[in-house]
Amino acid sequence: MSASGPFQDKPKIRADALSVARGGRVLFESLSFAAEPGAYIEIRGGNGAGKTTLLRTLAGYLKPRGGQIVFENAEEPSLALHFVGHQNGLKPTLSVASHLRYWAGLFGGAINAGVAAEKLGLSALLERAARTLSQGQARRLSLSRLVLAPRPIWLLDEPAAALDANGKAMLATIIDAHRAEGGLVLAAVHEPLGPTPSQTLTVGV
Amino acid sequence: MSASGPFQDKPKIRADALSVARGGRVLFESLSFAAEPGAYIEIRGGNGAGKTTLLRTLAGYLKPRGGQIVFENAEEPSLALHFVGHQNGLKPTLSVASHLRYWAGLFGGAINAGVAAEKLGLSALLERAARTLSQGQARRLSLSRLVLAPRPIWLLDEPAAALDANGKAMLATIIDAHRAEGGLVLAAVHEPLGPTPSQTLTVGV
Amino acid sequence: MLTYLANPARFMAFSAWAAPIFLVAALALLAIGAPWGLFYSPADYQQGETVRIMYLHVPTAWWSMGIYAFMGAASFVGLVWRHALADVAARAAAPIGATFAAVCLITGSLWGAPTWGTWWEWDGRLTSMLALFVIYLGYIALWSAIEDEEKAARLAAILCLVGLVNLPIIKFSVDWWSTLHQPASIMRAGGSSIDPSMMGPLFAMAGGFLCLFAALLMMNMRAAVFRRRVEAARLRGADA
Amino acid sequence: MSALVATFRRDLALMWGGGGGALAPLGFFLGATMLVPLAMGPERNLLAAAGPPLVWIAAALAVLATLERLFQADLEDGSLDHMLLSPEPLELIVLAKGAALWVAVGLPLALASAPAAIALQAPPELVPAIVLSLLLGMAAFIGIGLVGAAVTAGVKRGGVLIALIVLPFFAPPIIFGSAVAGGEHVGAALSVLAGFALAALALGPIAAAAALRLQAE
Amino acid sequence: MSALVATFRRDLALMWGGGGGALAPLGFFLGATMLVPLAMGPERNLLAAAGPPLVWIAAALAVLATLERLFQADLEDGSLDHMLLSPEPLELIVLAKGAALWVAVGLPLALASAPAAIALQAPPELVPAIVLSLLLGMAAFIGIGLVGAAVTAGVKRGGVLIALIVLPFFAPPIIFGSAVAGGEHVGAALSVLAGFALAALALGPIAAAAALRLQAE
Ligand code: HEM
Ligand SMILES: Nc1ncnc2c1ncn2[C@@H]1O[C@H](COP(=O)(O)OP(=O)(O)OP(=O)(O)O)[C@@H](O)[C@H]1O
Ligand SMILES: Nc1ncnc2c1ncn2[C@@H]1O[C@H](COP(=O)(O)OP(=O)(O)OP(=O)(O)O)[C@@H](O)[C@H]1O
Ligand SMILES: [Mg+2]
Ligand SMILES: [Mg+2]
Repeated sequence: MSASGPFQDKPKIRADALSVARGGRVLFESLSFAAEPGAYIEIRGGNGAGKTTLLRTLAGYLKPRGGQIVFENAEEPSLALHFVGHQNGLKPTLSVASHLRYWAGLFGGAINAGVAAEKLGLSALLERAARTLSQGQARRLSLSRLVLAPRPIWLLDEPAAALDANGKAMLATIIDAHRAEGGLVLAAVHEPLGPTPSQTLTVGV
Repeated sequence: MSASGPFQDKPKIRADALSVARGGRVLFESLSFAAEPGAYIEIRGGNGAGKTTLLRTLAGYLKPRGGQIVFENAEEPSLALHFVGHQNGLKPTLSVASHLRYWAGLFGGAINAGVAAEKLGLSALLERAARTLSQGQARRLSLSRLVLAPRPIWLLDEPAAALDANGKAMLATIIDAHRAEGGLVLAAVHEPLGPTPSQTLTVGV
Repeated sequence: MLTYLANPARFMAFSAWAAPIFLVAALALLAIGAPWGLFYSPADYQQGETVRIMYLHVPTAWWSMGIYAFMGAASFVGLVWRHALADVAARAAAPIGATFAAVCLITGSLWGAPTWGTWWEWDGRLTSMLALFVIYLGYIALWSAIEDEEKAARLAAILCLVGLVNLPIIKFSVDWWSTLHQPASIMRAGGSSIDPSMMGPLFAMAGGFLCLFAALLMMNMRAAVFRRRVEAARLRGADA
Repeated sequence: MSALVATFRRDLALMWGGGGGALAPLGFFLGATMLVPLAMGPERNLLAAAGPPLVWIAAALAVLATLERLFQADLEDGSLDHMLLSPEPLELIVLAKGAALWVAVGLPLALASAPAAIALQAPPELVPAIVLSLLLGMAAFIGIGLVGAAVTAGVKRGGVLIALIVLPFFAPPIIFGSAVAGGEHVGAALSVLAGFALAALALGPIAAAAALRLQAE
Repeated sequence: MSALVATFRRDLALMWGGGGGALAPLGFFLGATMLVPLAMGPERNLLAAAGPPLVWIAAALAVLATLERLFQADLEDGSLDHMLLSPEPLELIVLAKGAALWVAVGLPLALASAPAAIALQAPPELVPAIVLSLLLGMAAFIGIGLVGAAVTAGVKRGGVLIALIVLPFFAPPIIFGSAVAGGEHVGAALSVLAGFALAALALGPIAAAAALRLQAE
């Protein structure tokens, strides 16, 4: 599903013979793949297989043990991507609205924070402190970063964790919209998210 | 699926016209149910519906706004139950084995810690610090409390979160074994866990 | 009386007219006491005119301690009988008590500058008053740090009660301590050596400050009750 | 009973294993006492007169620094939920945590006060009394600190708030402890300190447990 | 630029909103300075000689108490991951966090040093210089503290470890700052302090950012 959209440079990711290790133990070796604009790649693997490690390596937080990661059409990879990890990155005392404001500033977000809240069903919660959010509401807030500041590459680690059926549908919608605009999505999942993957990577043995 | 087992007193829970509120807002009212030994009750509801609130109220952490919770055949309800919440309750620097040892002491656990680790597929990780566990491995460790110290009532909040297919199967196995012994299980879930529920409660509007 | 007022509705009805009355009484007593003390009472034979600070200093010292005792009682009621109005009362009293303590400290050190030749002396009394002030600050800070009001009320009540136990201990230990090293201070005017002609204005001022406390307390409490009502209405509106 | 032993052992492991082991509070304490002569300048007499009692302040602040996360971490990560389901009463579990803190931090600190006091020009014959006074004082600080830590467990960045709450309560032990360090009324001050420690350890866990039960909400 | 403004505003909101607002560091500071005379006894002359420089120690320890969670919380909750994806360099984001800390904690503390210095028997004519010296000193402490906080962010209960790392670097500002409080070489000491503050604010964020990049692993 390659498409035209606002990401004019249309970045791609390519991994060549990637191998990663944690705590001295090799998790996987010689993983290669190429992600084109509009692609949605699902990363599968059992608990502890290395899905999170792979995503954090792609995001640049971890150094690979071997092989290489190439970003095409992205001058500064860290500015071309969003990373949604297991941790939501919320401050318990701050309100939903102030998280949105902060992220808009931090990532140079262009879109109205209200729209982002809307797309994830948070509009009624804008003034609530993050501390008082339910698990699924907190996850939605974390996902709202994707919509808040348009970036072409999304690295998502179990993005649907704690979401209800409605939340999963919203997530599928924004992923589809993102692909339609030429963005690309890599998501580690245990169960299919909804959108048809263009490729499935399985890590671990 | 009522059954005979080691929980000789066979506790039951009954809720009468329960109503709970958070932050001054009523989440649900006049919820009534009765859980018999061997029952498995699934609690459903959207994000923010009040599943966690209900479970924490049953566990005694929160006071209900109205109605009452009756434990039958359980002198001290807090000693008859296990609560597995969204948080895993792990200390990053301590090893898996030392968590098991601590819980065995804290809950007066009777079963060998090695068996508990075995049942959740953690045997290879006993010496690893909790900090180095993957999300699913950490969840398995948290669930191992259920096996470690036999208690008749299990209150589980999205217990399958972050588990892979294999982990979910292990969870279904221990739930079935628990029911066969006359224990009872209440679990908040977004997707069916596997075991056939004896009842489904839906909270929220 | 107290059980009667424990009902929020009755409290609101009562305080609606009682608060202004106490305020007027306070202003009247202060209006009598202040000029009496400032212009018509004798200057101290030794301290001269500065002794007049006493009329501000001593009543605030008394009531800053009295208010803490009041908060302790209210906290106990709030904790044991889960009475919301008692929590509100304890919280409403704290900033007033802290202000009284601050006024006592400030007037005391203004007084100390000419009489002792220093702004501050680590005397037992001064030290325990400073400790009381810090305890007030801690109590207020705890309240404002916890958003859930019900939880904040009970946690602050626990702290307040522990502080109640501690206050006499501080006072006793500080006294013991400053007798160890006798300070070179000249705390001349002891309670008994006060000239009878100073008693009148002093008691007028003390009564005035007590009425002021009562009035401010009720006004603070009314504001808190109104705020809670608005909050409740807002939540009900959000549900609908 | 074994719940208390398990709690004690776990907390000890957490405190010795986590942040540089037993070296860390020791380093803080020695560091803080090192700052005193730096601030006061090298005058020997001044230091001899003013220094030794400051050992007690350094010790109080060292304990303070360990208090913030004592219950906050348990609340955030869900461990507190587990403690509430133990057959042992929460009061005793809290006491077990306090005991672990005393062993992990109080004990090394009291021992380190010997070289610190000497560095601050305390007369050597007073050193045993100073160490003993700190052993008692640490217990009093911890008993009080449990309450402060429990009351502020739900507060983010409660570190400074806890200081505000706890420091006025630290005053009495400091007064009597510094009397020991100053060499005055040593015997009487020590027995008063012992009384404080007992009272703080008896009442502290009760108030702290009451507060923690509320925090689980 | 707006990433820096956003960071500054957020951190300010976190610090003023979380733990009792600006009252808390103020209370800590006043509490700590109150302990000093308690420990030294009320002797006027001793206090006048030894007291004022201790304002600086109390201030240093107050800053220290706020440092532990500065980056640790960001690391634990995943916020650090986000900061690394900002168009602004991490160095400047760290500097923005430091600036927020200075405004939220340094500024009120420097102002509170006026009454504290008086309570510790500093001569009133020195008070403005003491306040000014602390304004500079707070900047220096924060610049240094950023590094300590960043290096220990991954360490549980790093509070005491951070003290160990940071206190030796606090020594030079404390020496010059106490000279101001003691009334010696005021002008020269102030300009040295200003130099320290500048250097710490220039180098601190660079070292801290380097450490934080490693913490994200
Ligand atoms: C900051 C400095 C001061 C503080 C914190 C302070 C504190 C107090 C306190 C707490 C009391 C009430 C004691 C009681 O009733 O048990 C009190 C009473 C009193 N103070 Fe002060 N004081 C200060 C300075 C002074 C000075 C400089 C003088 C005069 C030389 C003074 C003269 C008095 C008198 C005459 C009383 C009433 C006597 C009595 O009721 O025993 N105070 N002060
Ligand atoms: N401390 C609090 N103050 C105010 N509101 C709260 C508080 N805690 C939870 N809530 C609100 O109460 C509602 C119920 O929360 P709860 O955590 O029980 O939901 P849940 O059904 O478990 O949702 P999820 O599926 O997302 O876990 C939510 O709307 C939440 O925002
Ligand atoms: N810091 C570390 N030191 C040692 N081993 C680590 C460390 N971090 C992770 N590991 C191990 O590396 C492996 C991969 O972890 P990772 O988090 O990538 O798994 P995952 O595929 O995301 O699993 P999950 O589905 O449970 O989230 C796991 O076995 C984990 O225990
Ligand atoms: Mg993972
Ligand atoms: Mg939930």
